[in-house]
Amino acid sequence: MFEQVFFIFVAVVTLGFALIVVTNKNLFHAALALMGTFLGVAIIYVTLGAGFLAMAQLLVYIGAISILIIFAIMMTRHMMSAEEAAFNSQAGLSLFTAVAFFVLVAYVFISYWPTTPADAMLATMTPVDPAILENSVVALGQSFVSPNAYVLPFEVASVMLLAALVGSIFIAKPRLKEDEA
Amino acid sequence: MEFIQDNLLAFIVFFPALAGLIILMLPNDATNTIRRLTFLLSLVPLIGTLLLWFNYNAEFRYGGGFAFEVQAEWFPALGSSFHMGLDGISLVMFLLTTMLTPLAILASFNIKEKVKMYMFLFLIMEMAMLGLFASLDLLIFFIFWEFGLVPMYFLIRLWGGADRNYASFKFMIYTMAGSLGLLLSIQVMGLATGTYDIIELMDVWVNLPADATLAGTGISVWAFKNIAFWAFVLAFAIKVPIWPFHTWLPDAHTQAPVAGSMMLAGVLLKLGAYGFLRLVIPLFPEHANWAAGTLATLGMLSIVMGGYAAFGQWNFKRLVAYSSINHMGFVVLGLAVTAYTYGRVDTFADPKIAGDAIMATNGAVMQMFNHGISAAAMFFLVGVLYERTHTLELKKYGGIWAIMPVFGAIFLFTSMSSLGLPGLNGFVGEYMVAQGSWDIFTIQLALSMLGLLMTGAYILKALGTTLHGPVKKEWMGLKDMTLREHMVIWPLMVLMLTLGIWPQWVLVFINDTVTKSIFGLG
Amino acid sequence: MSEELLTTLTWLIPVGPLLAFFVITLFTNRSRTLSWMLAWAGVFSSLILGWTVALNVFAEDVHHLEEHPTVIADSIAWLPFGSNADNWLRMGVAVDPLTAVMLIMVTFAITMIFIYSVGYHNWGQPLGKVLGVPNHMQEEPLLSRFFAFMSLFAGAMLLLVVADNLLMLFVGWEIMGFCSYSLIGFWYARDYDIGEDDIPHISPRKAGIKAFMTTRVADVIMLLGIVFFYRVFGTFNFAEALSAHSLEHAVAGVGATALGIMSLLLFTGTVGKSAQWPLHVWLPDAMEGPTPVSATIHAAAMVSAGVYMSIRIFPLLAVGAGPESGVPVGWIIAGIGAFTALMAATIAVAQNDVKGVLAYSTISQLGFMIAAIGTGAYVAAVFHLITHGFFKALLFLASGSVIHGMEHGAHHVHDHHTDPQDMRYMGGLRKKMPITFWTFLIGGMALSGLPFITAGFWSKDEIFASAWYAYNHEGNAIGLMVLVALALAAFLTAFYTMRQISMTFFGKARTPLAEHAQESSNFMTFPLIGLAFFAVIAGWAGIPEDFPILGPLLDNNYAHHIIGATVHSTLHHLSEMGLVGHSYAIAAFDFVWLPLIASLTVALGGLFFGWLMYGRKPLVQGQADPLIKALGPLHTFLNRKWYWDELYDTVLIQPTIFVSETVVYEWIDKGFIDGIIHLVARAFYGFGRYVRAFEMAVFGDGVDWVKDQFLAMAASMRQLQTGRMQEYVLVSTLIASALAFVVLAINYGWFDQIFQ
Amino acid sequence: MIPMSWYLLFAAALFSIGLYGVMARRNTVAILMSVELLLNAVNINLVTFWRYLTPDRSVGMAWAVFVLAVAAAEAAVGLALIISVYRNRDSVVAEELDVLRN
Repeated sequence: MFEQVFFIFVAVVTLGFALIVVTNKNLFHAALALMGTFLGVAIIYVTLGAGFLAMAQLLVYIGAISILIIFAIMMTRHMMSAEEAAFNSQAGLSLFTAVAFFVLVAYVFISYWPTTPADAMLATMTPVDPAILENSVVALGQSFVSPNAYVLPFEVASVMLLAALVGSIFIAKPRLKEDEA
Repeated sequence: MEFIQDNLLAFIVFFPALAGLIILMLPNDATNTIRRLTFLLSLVPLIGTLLLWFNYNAEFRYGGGFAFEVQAEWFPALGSSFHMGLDGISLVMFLLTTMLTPLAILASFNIKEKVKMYMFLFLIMEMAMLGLFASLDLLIFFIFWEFGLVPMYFLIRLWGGADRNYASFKFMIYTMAGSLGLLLSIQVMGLATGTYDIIELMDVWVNLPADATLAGTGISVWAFKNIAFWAFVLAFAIKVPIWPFHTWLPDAHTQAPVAGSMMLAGVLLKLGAYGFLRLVIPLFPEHANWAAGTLATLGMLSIVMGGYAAFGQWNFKRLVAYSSINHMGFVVLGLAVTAYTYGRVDTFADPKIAGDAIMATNGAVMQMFNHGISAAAMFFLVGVLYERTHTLELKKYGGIWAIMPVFGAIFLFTSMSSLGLPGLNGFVGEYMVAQGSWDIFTIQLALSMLGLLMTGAYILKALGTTLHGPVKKEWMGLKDMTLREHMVIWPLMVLMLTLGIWPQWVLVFINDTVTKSIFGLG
Repeated sequence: MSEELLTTLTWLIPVGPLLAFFVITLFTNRSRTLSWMLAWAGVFSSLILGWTVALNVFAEDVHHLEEHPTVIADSIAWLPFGSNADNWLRMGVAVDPLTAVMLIMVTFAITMIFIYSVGYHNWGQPLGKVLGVPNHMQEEPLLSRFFAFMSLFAGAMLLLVVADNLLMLFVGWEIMGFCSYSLIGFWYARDYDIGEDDIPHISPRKAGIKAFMTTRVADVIMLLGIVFFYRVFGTFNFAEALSAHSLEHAVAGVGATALGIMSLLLFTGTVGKSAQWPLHVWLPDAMEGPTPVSATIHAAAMVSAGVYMSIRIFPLLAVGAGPESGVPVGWIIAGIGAFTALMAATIAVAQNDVKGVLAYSTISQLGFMIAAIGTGAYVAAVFHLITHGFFKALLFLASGSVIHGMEHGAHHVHDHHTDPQDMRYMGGLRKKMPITFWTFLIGGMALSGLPFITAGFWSKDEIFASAWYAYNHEGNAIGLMVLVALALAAFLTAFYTMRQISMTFFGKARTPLAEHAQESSNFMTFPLIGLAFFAVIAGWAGIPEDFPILGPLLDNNYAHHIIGATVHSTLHHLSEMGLVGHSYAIAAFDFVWLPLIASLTVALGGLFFGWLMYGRKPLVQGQADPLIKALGPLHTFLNRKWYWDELYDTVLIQPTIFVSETVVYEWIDKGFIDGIIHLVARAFYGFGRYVRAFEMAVFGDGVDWVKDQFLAMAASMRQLQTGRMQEYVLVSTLIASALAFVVLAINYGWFDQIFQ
Repeated sequence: MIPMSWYLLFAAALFSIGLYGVMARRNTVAILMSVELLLNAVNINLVTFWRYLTPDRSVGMAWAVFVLAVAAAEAAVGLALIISVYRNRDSVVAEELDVLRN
């Protein structure tokens, strides 16, 4: 019982933050709300028993990405005056689209998986002994380096990160004078 | 030792390609750096080969078989694996290649335009040749075989003389035409036996029942063996080249840049003979045996016709080119004896015939090595002269000796080695081939003596028209050989002398392989 | 001296000169003085070593020698071949009596030549300017190169002499050929202005090529013989292969006829090297080299090598010529020898070049030896080889000295048109060049075989005797043929020798050149004296014991005992097996008068006639050679050397050039083979052109049409591209959602519910 | 115990919100933030399915981690782009950035 209440609470708060993110004029506030969203998602992870991911979420999103975004906002601050419109011309259509999308997806989920806690477990959750959940992080680590699992995607990901690093540095570095024409 | 046994061979084979890439990364205009760096890098395979040479130990020498074997999954679907290894013969060829390449590169320091491309092509060519000599898998063999053409084609096409388009095109078409049949037969052989490994094929392929039909194809084994045999022979005969498939050679040589001629005569021609020894004879014993007489006759014709044609030339480079045909004729004659005696009962029964077989085969390989050295040296000296006089017309020369005494002496020495003067390397191979083929191909040998006579004739003609005679005004004040040119020629001259006086240091390797591996004697 | 020491010394005999060659070529070639000193050191070392070894061999007991002729033998594995190292080809040295006597002669002659050359090339005079031509009375600028080649030559010759096997012999043989090529063509830049009154000379470089090629004709055939030799005997070692046992084995194996063919193949080498007909043409032109030295090589050393080889394989020749064999080897060899001896002698009669006469006399004398071999006179052949080596070397050096003197005269009077070698321009040199005269006289007498004193007499007498013996005891007609031919040749020899001496030294000087000629330097005169000494006493080693008066005086025919020991036992066994004729086996035989009388008469008669025609009243200036009148057209024929050169040029050389340049290259390669290639190529080109046209018509346009359509479409589509990524997102999401809706609708059958 | 569908619905909602932001915001930085929301939604789905359907295999977790990495990279590059665009054009408004037009 408590779990469900807790979940609903967290979910609602998180979604609220999310809404702030997409609606607030003041980007700085939006960024803060984004951090809130991330936090909420992290908690959701915890409820799912993925503590490792939760930690990663905290470090990467809250610790890195949000800070990055806030820097970006500060660098472009003086244009972010509150006077301007937050939305573009297609906001209304977008809203309709988003809602429609949600309805469709939600309909699918609900029609596939029961929503009442009572028989939910029997229907969905596959039984597993806690030992596996204990070692899930170990398994994850091994799966990253074992050749018959994700060693290749793992390497690719690392290469991609490197590329992103180099690329962003290249892109963001100040141009020479003659390029500014 | 472990490391050497395992990896060194593949490393040596592919190092030139690596070096080529390094060269490509250099800026275009740093020509001097490119030249020197290429030279230094090309020394690495030589050092590696020397390592192999001194680690090619008694176990292989006296046991036969292949040393430094490298085998890796390559094309399992076809049953082709990346299989490399060396026996005495290919080891000697390795030495020849890795030794000539640095000298050729050194010799082409005077190339002015597109230096980077030139050096790159050279290194790639070295890789192709090394790979071919080392490969123990038909597909690999064929790939390197074709690979070797491309750089040579461009070397002639881009850095050649006036008539280079015709020459390079002729060279390309001739060789491609030859290797077409080779490719087809190799494929069918692979299909039929399910393996491309030469060592396995020497057992599986040879023992296919003649009356059966090939797996996957309708034709009978016997019929296909005939086709394949002639396809192989044609491909290699064009490469050697055996008369009458030789007419691409003089054009290619005459037009190619000096270093290109050095490699062409020094190593590329050997690929054909090597193919005979490594593939044709072991894979088609009875056909080879049956065609041995023809082969010997063609060899004789190469010797005689090559000698006469060389004597008939008034273009210096063309004369030397024809001399290559004349000399390679002896290789063919020796191989004919190998083909005749290979896998015959009486070869093992009669020690005298066995002696002939070993003697002739040793001689053929030795002649390959010797000709590689002396022909390269000859072409280089022609280049030295051309660089100064800008003509190849023998009639225009004369009295050079008085102007370039050192060059004269060196040229005299080299010509004598090419002429086959006893005491220099040329004689050893020719004598051994003659010794081996006397009893089996008496007529052909006797007739080929005519060619040997002409050898003397054209060498003396070249000497007489260039060095001798009164000094001509226009050649006054030609510079004598530079230090770089000395660096190129001296190693070759030392080899000529040492091989002539003491051929053992190379011949033991050849002899053991020939005796044990090829003929399985002793 | 101990066995090992002797063996080592034998190995070292050829080393000195070879070492000198390399050192001179690589290091000291800038300093001419240092070079010739090095060369001297080389040959002197060989002289000392050679004589030491030889004398040690002579010291052996004769009967022991006959049992074991090979005193010193040592060899190393050379050519890897087969699985076990025992049957590898071996290279080594061996010394038996034959080798020993050769060592005595060759080393001495060569040393004398080396000494002489320094003087001949005017060492110490002002340095000559022009390279590659003779600089009269000036130091030869290429002296270092000259001595380098000479050392290489000496080394090769000694290598050949001490070789214990045929292959090593061939190596030395060929190297000598190369050296003679280089030395004949030493003055490579020399050209003669054609159109002199006499026969135009060919230039030295052409002469060199001629020599090399002519001998090479023989050598390639000899190479066949060599491989045949190895195939039959399974070894190159003379001692092993040519032992009675192995020969018997070979006869059982391949038959005596095969051995006969083999011996003929090998003998061809001798024909070329020793300038026998039909390959004699190179030797006279070889006189184009630096006068004394190159000439002496072609008289004393190299040409002897040919004969030496035939003597080396004498047992083989003997079997080949034996009763078992189907090939008349004896006839062929003896015939060639006899014919050559006679022909060359006739030519020599009509030559005017002082060296030309000697060249042909050399050919003729070599013919004597070959003929002797043909009749099976082993000892006689060797004996004459040795004596001839001495006196012919002497004659050439002396003639060189004469020419040198003439050149000095020419230099003095600034006349460079008169040929200083032409005997017609000499005369009266006796006073001017006394030492040269006397030594030349001794040599000439030895050549013409002046009885009892000179070496030539004894050796020729030996040949006659054995020829006569072969005829008399064997009924061997070869003997008679040889005897008659050689007697005639000997007569002519004596005649032209007398003619030469008279024309050169007697009477009055016929030109200012001769007027101002003067004696050569000590460098040149000393070797003359040294050789003259041996030209006399060398013969005394071969006086038959039972020769009246003189025989008992010395009471030992060293030549017979020592030289004969080399093959004595072998031939003895072979003749017992009936494989060789009896006359081949016999070494020494009783004295008979007839051949002695023959040789006496021909020698003295020849000398007398020569004196009658030339010596009594020597030619005066401008007087024609009396022989021209006497012989008429025949004289021209002889003077032009039987037109052999012209014959070969038309029959062999021109056709060869035609075949190479036109038939093989132009017609076969360019015309036929390339013709076919080009035909094929053209066919493909033509085909390709049609294909191309087809493509242009069909594909080209069609492809263009398709391309245009696409371009049009793209143009219309472009409007959609606003470049606003948010629009893209929106649209794509809408579409995606719509599609999803449709899918759901179908899945859940909403449409059915609606349209019910 | 929480039914799986709740998580999915939550993720869907988050996704739609993000989607709306991506489509409707003018400011590029805001769009970037919305994209982050999308990624988070996806991650939640991945983890959910892992937890409920295949807890014994680490597929979902692994891919979640990869998404994490991608997100990081995306943020870095995207912001860099925004910065440089801002430098060159003095604007971070998406509508004005239509270099790709026609």
